[in-house]
Amino acid sequence: MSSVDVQPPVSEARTSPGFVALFRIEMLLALRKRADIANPLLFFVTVLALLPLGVGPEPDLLAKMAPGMIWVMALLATMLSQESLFRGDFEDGTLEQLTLLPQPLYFAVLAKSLVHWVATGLPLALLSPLLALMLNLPVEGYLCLFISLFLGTASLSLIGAIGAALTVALRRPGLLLALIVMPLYVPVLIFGTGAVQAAIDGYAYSAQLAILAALLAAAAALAPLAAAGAIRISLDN
Amino acid sequence: MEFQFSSFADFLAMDGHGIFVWISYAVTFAALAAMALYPRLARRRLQRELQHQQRISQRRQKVKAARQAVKEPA
Amino acid sequence: MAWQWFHRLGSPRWFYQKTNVWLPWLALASVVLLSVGTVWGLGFAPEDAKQGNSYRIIFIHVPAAFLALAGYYIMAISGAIGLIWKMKLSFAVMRAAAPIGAVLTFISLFTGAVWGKPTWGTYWVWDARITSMLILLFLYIGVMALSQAVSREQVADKASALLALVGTVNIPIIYKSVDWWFTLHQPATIRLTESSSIDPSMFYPLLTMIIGFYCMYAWTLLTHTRALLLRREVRTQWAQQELAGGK
Amino acid sequence: MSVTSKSPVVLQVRDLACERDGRRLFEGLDFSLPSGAAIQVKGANGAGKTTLLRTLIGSSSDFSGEILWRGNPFPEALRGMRESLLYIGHRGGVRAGLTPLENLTWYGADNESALQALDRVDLFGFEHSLCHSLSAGQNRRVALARMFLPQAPRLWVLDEPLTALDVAGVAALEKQMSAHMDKGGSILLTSHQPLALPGLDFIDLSDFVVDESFTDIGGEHVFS
Repeated sequence: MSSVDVQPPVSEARTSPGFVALFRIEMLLALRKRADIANPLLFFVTVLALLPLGVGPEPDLLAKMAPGMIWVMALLATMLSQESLFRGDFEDGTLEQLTLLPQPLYFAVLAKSLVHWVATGLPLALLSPLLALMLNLPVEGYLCLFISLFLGTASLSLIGAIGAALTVALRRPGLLLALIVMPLYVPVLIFGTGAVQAAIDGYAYSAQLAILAALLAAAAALAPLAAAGAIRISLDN
Repeated sequence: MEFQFSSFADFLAMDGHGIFVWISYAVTFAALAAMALYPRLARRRLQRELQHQQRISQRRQKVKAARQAVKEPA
Repeated sequence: MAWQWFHRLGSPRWFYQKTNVWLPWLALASVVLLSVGTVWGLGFAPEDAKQGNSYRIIFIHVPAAFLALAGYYIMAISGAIGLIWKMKLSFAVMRAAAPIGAVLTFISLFTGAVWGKPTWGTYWVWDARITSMLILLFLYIGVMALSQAVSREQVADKASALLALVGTVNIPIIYKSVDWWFTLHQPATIRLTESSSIDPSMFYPLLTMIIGFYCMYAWTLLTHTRALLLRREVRTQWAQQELAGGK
Repeated sequence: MSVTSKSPVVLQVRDLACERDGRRLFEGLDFSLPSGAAIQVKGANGAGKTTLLRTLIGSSSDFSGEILWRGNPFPEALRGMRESLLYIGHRGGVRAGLTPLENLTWYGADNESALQALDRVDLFGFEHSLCHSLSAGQNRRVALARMFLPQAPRLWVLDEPLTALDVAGVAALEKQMSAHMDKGGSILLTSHQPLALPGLDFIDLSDFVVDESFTDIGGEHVFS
């Protein structure tokens, strides 16, 4: 037998999926699991429809509560759907394969968080004018509500990924994930509702939106790193 | 710097605010005391566990030794 | 440093023996300082012009609030040391610091609420400081809940260390946003901690209490860490001798 | 195909010790995996076979000793190693929401070679049906199909590859493994079932196990 090197050497660098490929596949998966997209939206709409039943239909009372309620419900809807971010991949072993890719895990987590945002946060933002109408939110607030939700839910998805990664290997992560992530959501909630409130009262709200954008930038840079570290730790369980 | 209150009763009452002050101090020092005692309890529990385990392993050795003795003479 | 599990610097046995010496002195210092500070603050410090005697709660509320925050950073830093250098000792310090910090946060919340009654007429007020303290309590509870939920001890340590680190990045942001939120909704009222003037007669008892609380914190942290180390190292000879021979 | 002594060493382990839950699983482990060779890791359940594999692919860092990929140590060499690593663990790594073809393209294969590989694990006709509609055996074969891709990575690390395979499947896998070794690839695997693979070496972890007496795991203190 001739020496080993005569045969064509086995291919060196395997072509593993880059960020765009990962994003496309995750998007494909998200679209196939229609329920995972619809659930948070249905939750968002039904709970907000319950509000007038609970609080009473007086228009001015609802108008006062609308920004806060819409934002809190958006936060809860995002958090509810956060749990399934890594769980499916953990159970079928693809999460482990993601950690073995040559390029950093950061990109895979970023791709998954963005897909989660496109599947839950974005539809919430697009739907928010309808909810604002139902809760008699003054018209000046509509645009600001959309922009604040658009930016805010992206940060929520990114920050929530840390909680999802920390609890991916646990049997019943639901409550613990909420407990871990809730304090981290506070700044986004405060500036999100603050912006809409300022828009309603006629003040300038660009400062609050700027802070929301800054929070998003920080979350996009740091949260996937923490989530990647958390995944490697949880997989060792 | 001298004692601010005329009598001990006055010190307790602190003209109306005493109840709040004393509750706060009581709860605070109770919590601190609980934290101080906890390691002692944990240590005692651990000692009991250890002795329990040692007794079990001794008994297991005795049983093994007995079985050994039964096999040898054959 | 080679990426491998080198002989750990702070081996648990060395820590246990070294702290044997410090503990009694720390205990003595905290008892003396706390008793002197309490008697001084309750009995000898002058009444506050506006708030009357209820301000005497400051002597335990402020030190507890300081330590609640400092305790979180101590927990996160020892967690980070554990993550980077894989030191069992620093993970034990982190696990011990979590409940202590939570209790101190609860103390500062409780004393703040009780203090609010005479000052504002209700027990719970969404004052900026108290709200931030509440969120800090949730952060502590999150770390403790996570470390209980994970079955394998090593993984639980690393996961809660990482969560503590994420928490430290967020604490300044949370405090700033709560402050901004508080000034937005609340017209200027008496801020809880700034009593009218910190003249020497109030400052020195407060300083004594703060130092006393720090000594107490150090003593409690060390004793909790030692108890945890004994449990974690129960299979080693030195731990068993310690347990057998211990008082 | 004989492994000549001069063939390049792909993966080398020196004096490796692994710890899990405070217990030392094994220590003093030395071996080297040349290209074109295969090593099966034997050992009782819980002796640390899976822990060893996870340590060698860099998924766990609680170890002492040295791991060298083509001469340079972890973690610097980790990225290089992962560019030529194919790892199949207990969980197959097959996405239920994707079709077998999409699963393989996800691992970086082009359509044509993916179809070829699926055919060789006789999944012809199932390429486009979603994996959650396939049986467990078929899903297992989709996971193993990655080994049948023409440009498969150089180092294969397989944890119990033969589980849930029928006799024909095992034979096909053994044939593919020896073909991979002929092409200069190397394999590290664990398996409960016997494997008919020419030139297969063995390592028995029980030769390196620490006896479970009350050792001072805390280690001597450094400062006197």
